[in-house]
Amino acid sequence: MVDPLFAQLSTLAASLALLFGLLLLWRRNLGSYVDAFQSQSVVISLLFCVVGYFGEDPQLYGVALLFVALKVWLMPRYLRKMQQRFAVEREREPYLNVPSSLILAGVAVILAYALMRPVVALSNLPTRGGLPLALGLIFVGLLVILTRKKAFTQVIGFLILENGITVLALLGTYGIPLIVELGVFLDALMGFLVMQIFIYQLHGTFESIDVDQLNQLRH
Amino acid sequence: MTFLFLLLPPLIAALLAGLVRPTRAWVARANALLSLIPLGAALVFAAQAVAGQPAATFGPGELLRADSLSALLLLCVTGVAVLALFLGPNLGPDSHYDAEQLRRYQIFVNLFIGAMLLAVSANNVGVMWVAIEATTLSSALIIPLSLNKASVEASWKYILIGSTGIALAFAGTVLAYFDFVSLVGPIANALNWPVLLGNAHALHPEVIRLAFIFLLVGYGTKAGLAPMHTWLPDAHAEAPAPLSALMSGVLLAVAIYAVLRWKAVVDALLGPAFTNNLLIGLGLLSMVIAAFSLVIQRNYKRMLAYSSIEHTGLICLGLGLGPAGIFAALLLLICHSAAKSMLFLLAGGILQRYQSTSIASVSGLLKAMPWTGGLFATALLALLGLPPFGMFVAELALLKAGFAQDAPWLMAAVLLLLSVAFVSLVRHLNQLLYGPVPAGVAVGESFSWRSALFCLNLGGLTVLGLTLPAPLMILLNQIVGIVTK
Amino acid sequence: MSAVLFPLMLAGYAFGALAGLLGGRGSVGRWLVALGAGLGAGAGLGLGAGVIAGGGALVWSSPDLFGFAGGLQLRLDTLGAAFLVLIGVGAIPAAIYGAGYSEAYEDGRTALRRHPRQGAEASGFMLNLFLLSMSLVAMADNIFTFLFMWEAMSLSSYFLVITESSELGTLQAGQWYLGMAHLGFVCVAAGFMLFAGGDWAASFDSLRAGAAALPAALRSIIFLLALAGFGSKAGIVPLHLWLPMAHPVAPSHVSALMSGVLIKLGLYGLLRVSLDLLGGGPAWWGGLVLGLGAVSAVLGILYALMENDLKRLLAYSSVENMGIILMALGAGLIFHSYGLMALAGLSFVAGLYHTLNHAAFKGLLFLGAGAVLHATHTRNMELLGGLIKRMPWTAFFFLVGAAAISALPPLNGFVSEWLVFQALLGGFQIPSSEMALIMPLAVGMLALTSGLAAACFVKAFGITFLAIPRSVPAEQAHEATPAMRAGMGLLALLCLGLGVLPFAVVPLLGRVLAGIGGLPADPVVLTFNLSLQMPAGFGQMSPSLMAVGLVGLLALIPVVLRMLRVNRRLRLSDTWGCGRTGQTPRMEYTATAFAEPLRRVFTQLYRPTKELTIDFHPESKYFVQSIEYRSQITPWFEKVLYRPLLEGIRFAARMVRRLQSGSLHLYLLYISLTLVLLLIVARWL
Amino acid sequence: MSILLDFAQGVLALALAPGLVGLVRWFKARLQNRRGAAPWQPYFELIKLFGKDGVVSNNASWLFRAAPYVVFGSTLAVAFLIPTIFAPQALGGVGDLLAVVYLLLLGTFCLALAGLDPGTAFGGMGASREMTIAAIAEPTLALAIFGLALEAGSTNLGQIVAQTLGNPALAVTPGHLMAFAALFIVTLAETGRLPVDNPATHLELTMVHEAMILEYSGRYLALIEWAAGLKLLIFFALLSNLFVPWGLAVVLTPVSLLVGVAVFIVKLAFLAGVVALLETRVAKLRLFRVPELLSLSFVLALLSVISSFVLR
Repeated sequence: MVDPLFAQLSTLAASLALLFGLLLLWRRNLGSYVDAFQSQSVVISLLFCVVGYFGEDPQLYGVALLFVALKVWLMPRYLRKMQQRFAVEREREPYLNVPSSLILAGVAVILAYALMRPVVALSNLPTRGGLPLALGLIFVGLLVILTRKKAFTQVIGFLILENGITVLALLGTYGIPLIVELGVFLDALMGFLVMQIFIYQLHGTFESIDVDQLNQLRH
Repeated sequence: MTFLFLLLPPLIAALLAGLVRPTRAWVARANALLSLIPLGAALVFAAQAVAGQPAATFGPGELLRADSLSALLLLCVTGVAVLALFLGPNLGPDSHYDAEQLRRYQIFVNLFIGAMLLAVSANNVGVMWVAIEATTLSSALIIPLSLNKASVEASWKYILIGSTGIALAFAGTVLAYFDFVSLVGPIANALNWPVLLGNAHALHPEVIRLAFIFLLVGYGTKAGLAPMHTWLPDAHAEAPAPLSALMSGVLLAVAIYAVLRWKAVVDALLGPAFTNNLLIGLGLLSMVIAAFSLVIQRNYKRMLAYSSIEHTGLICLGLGLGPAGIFAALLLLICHSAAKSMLFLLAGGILQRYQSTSIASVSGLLKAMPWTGGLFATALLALLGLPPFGMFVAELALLKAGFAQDAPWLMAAVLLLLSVAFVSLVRHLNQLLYGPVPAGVAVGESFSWRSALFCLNLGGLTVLGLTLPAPLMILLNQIVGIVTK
Repeated sequence: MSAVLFPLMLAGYAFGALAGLLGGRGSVGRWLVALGAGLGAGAGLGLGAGVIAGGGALVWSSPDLFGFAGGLQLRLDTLGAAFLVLIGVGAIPAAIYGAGYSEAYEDGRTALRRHPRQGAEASGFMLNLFLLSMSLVAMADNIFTFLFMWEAMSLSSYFLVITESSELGTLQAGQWYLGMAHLGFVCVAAGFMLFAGGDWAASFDSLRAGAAALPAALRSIIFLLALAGFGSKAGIVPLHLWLPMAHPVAPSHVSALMSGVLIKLGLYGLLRVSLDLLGGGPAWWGGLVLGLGAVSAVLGILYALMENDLKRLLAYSSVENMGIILMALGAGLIFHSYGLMALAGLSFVAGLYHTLNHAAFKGLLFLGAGAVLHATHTRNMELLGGLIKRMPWTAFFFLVGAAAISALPPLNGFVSEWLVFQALLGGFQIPSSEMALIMPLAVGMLALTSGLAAACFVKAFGITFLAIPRSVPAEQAHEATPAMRAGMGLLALLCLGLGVLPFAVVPLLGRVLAGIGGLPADPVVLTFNLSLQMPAGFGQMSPSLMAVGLVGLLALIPVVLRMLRVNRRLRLSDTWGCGRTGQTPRMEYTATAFAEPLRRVFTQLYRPTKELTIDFHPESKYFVQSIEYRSQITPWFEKVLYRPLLEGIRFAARMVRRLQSGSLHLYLLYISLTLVLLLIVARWL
Repeated sequence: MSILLDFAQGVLALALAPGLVGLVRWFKARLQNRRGAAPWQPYFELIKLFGKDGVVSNNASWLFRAAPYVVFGSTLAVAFLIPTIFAPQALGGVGDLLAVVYLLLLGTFCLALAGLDPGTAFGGMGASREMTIAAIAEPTLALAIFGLALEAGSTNLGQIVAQTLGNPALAVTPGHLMAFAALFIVTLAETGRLPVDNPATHLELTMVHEAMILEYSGRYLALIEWAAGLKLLIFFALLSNLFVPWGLAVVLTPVSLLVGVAVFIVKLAFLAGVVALLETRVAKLRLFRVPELLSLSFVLALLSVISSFVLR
């Protein structure tokens, strides 16, 4: 029994999540990155609810709550704080300019579709349409980390990557076992905090959060 | 129950370090002593495995499980942990860190060890992933124990590359789980390794191939497999010596362990050719990069780090060479853990005396620090695969596996690369050992219990080289049996 | 008997090693080390001699050690026994000598040492370990045991080479040595693994049994790997590079052991694999060995001639002698492949005889060079001279060695070279005319080699020991200590003994390879009464009678002269100086000058560089104030073979270094690209 | 009995040696339109030298005094081994052709060392040059021996002689002729004749053999000169009796022995004439052109061996 609404909603949410990811590639202001990330997280938490409702898995509501707390509330809060501290810094010259990175992101999404063909074919889940989009989101996250010079942006890229994986897990399996999920959240939180600490340390020692200047250790 | 003895002591030690303020010397001593308990637990697991008892499990949904493979890794981790904690910065005569740094070190190094222990004793591959991710976080925090540009740079690279890589591994885990859920249906404890392995034949090959790529790239990043290895020389060189020892000695092994677990699952479905080719390819690439990076190397800690990459490559290559190769790889893993951790610990002492990590500015080591120098030289020669140490046997075992698999060209390449590394390392070693002691460096060193501990370690390596003890043989053969089922 | 000797050998070496470890210092410690080594080597000698004389192979095994790879398997057959004897022959005098020589390491007044000693206590330990591992190489009977002992032998000798680590160039030499030894090991290991199909526990028996079933190409590859691997130990050109580096810097008794014994184990390996285990092969195997031997012999001695460093000269001469032995072995392999077993037997006997002889005279020469070094602190011949008056014993012993290595009758070098000549002369019996034509060329090369060797050792002895001292240290040289003289004396006696008693030695050597690798089980008989007699009456000679005759004549001449009432008065006077009085060392012929004619003759090979700087008197250009002449030869194989290799490795290293550029983004790019690439591979390929 | 005869023939060679040197000189003088000293002049020179006091350099060691005896002894030993009047019987098995070569090398070796011992530049120069020439003459010698041995099936001198006697056609094979030519060139080099060395000169830069023995005097010089003469005779004997063995006593009867002596002297005289003729016709080669000459002989010897292979 496939509920077409479920399929549509889930695909829509995944598309929206991907869109916010792409938005990130387009913007240059650190503040707008946080906005994009936050919006994406909101969409994903809604997706949790959708899957929880249609998939009849009440556990997911709890997870969604946790997700909201973490990624919609806590992380953006810290990110904003950080962004205000480093407000002067912008992504001036990314390694790849905006048009090229957008085109590359498009290619990545197409690649994701191609790669996920057997996966989609395998599944009879109503949510399967969103799977390639999730992988696309993962690739976009990678692309952000790869092409942007500010440590701050890289953290956001990493968070988007994580979001992509979350979407993948959610759409593919209706959520992974709770114990793992909890561990993953803990890790995500810890990882975020650790990265945040390092960004401050970076700023403290290098007086900038430009990753570009981290080139003393070589060979 | 034994699992509690395994996992609780590091947590207790971390708590202790966090709670006792101001820091007291006895905390470090207690910590060192506490580290013996997990070692005992690991020995118990190993003994149980050797005795042929079924793997012990623990916790809800058999969260923890210790089969032969886990037992072996537990032994490595706890053994190196004992070395690192006994020879850590708090217990030495030399502590040049302040109290706050020491506390931070104490807390996170224990969490790090705890995470590694959890990773290799977790039954659920998701939990394993969580634990491995935790190792990155806990170790990253103490790499820049003393803040400077280099250590901050190294740790940022470490955490970003490590986290990204490990996130990919999670994507792989999710994909595999998705595959499982789609084809086998939702089973309780589906992510438990024996369940995965048992149902592997029902999985979808194409999906599992994609999943394995993610897993290999992900865990390979942690294992220092080229070309994902780039964080490794930086992090290992900048970390405090005991942490380098733990990272190089066992963290790599833990990551390889994760790959091996997944390889077993994938092989059960696809046959070994797919994973073998990938492992051999990446292993060989790692060896090429590491061997040639060793030729011109000016920093001895980085030198050791590159040698770790080389060994990771060698081990992965071994894993791709069938049962005999897995046997050799495991042996390599053990010997590498023992030798490399010792080398990093000794390198810490050298750094302290000479105040430089540059090979050019360290000379006359045998004069300035006869014990450290002698032990360092011996350990390095052991690492290079010279008799009578275990690595000689391990490398020959690998060779044997390769030739038995009819891969003579591969073996020729391996041998040549090993020789390049061999010559380079001997050259660098001689530069360190001989020559005049630079002005301003104190001369002389007396025998201490620390040196005795190292000698013990070397003794173990020698035993491995002369005769593999029967229990170890049983254990290794059991492991080979498990992962090639 | 063997039940006692084998444990005695192990115990002796263990005792010596322990003595070295616990206190190699002081006279007692040194003698204990020497005692252990001597005892071990002596027991080994007895063991080997017993096996050769008695025939049956001895077997020991210990399944506990190396249990994972078939256990420690030892079997002493006649071939191994011959080399065990060789170890004994080399090691006993070296141990005695070492007890005296090592004294120099203790008071900082050593051989070459200007810095305080360090790590020398390890040398006694390593010496015993070295001898033990060599002995066990000769006895190993399965792959793992052999490889283990082989590498242990390389490692322990490496430590001995770098004993004088604070001297310039020692470490570099050690690195070259260890590197090349390791490369050799790699080849050997690969060869064995191919041979056994990856079974590291395979016993030599099973290899021998399976050899015939291997495809011909594989057999040849195994042979080539063995040749490269063992050849790097044996110092075959172009793999000889480490010899002239490592031998000079090692303590002299170690040089003697390395040159006399260690490099011979390369031959052992080659014989073991190619003849015994593989059971011989096509004729080109032997042709290759013969050709490489000829090249090694000629190039080795030519480079020796140009050397002014006494020990380097000896090292190059070792390359030469290994070449001669290889020529014999190569000829043997050729004959073997054509089924000419009598000639093959003769060739192998000739090779083994020369092996033994080389251990004796080269050991003696190295010990003598060590005594010179010990007394004068220099190896540079241009600074020596006149030592015959200051160190008469050393000079005499060195002269014996020089004469022996120049193949002068009635010493041992002559006998073995004669045998090699006879073996090569038998080449006309080879049915294939191409292969047969190699033989005359080989004869020519061998003759050239021996002529050049004579020239070389005239230079070595003449410049070092004769005429007037060329420097203050040479003037103040002192005679070697009694222990050192004893060591040299033993070897000098051996040189004479092996020279005049070949009819006793040759039959024993004939047994060594009897029944191995398809050779007839009856040992070749090459003796008749007191003389050596070739098969089919091809040649006959009696070194013993010749010695008697020579000694008789030498005794008779003065007697006859006295009977003829010849004027026996002698006057001492200055050397005639074309009217100038007051001869100074600067008027003497130098080592460089001595070799100049040959340098010109072989200028194509040496490609010497010349640099002439003349300072004229400012007033007139007809008055020269000073002339400086520099000339250097460039070993082309270094240039052609090794430099490109090293350059290639460095280039690759520079390329690889670029990967680790420091850019985080690049690193992440690697990961992403790998991921994408592998995903594509996994999805579509 | 035969052993005494063997010794006797060696002693005869010894006795004839100075005469041979004198004969070459006499021929040479005649060819140069000089009267020259009588052929027996060298005997008087030897007697004179044996009567003189010896002078030895302060710098020289015992080796300098021992060398003349070794040189003389080893050369004399060779004389006992080679066929002069007949192929040695009892001593035939003591040394073969190879042993002869190496015994002669022993003398050269000692003499070169003795040249270095007093520490003069001349001695060193002579020793260096002598050893150079000896070294590069060696391969030719060996190959010539190979060629002979190949045809005779033995390196034993008696066997070689017997083989050629039994098979006269052998003497004119190309292999044989080329081996002869090669050996002849080596003879000139080894015995210090023109164009390799000039036995009559004492001009510093051209000396080889003479430079080596420059410090010798008295009985030492006499021994060395005598040995040098004997060496010349040995090479002549080898040239004549190995390649043209006819006239050698096959059976040891007094008549055949007498005939043998006579034929041997004729052969020596012929070769002396050839050498004298050559020495008047050619100039001394520059030292560094000597290898070219010797490489010619080497090629000849190699060709001889190869042609024997081809003809087998």
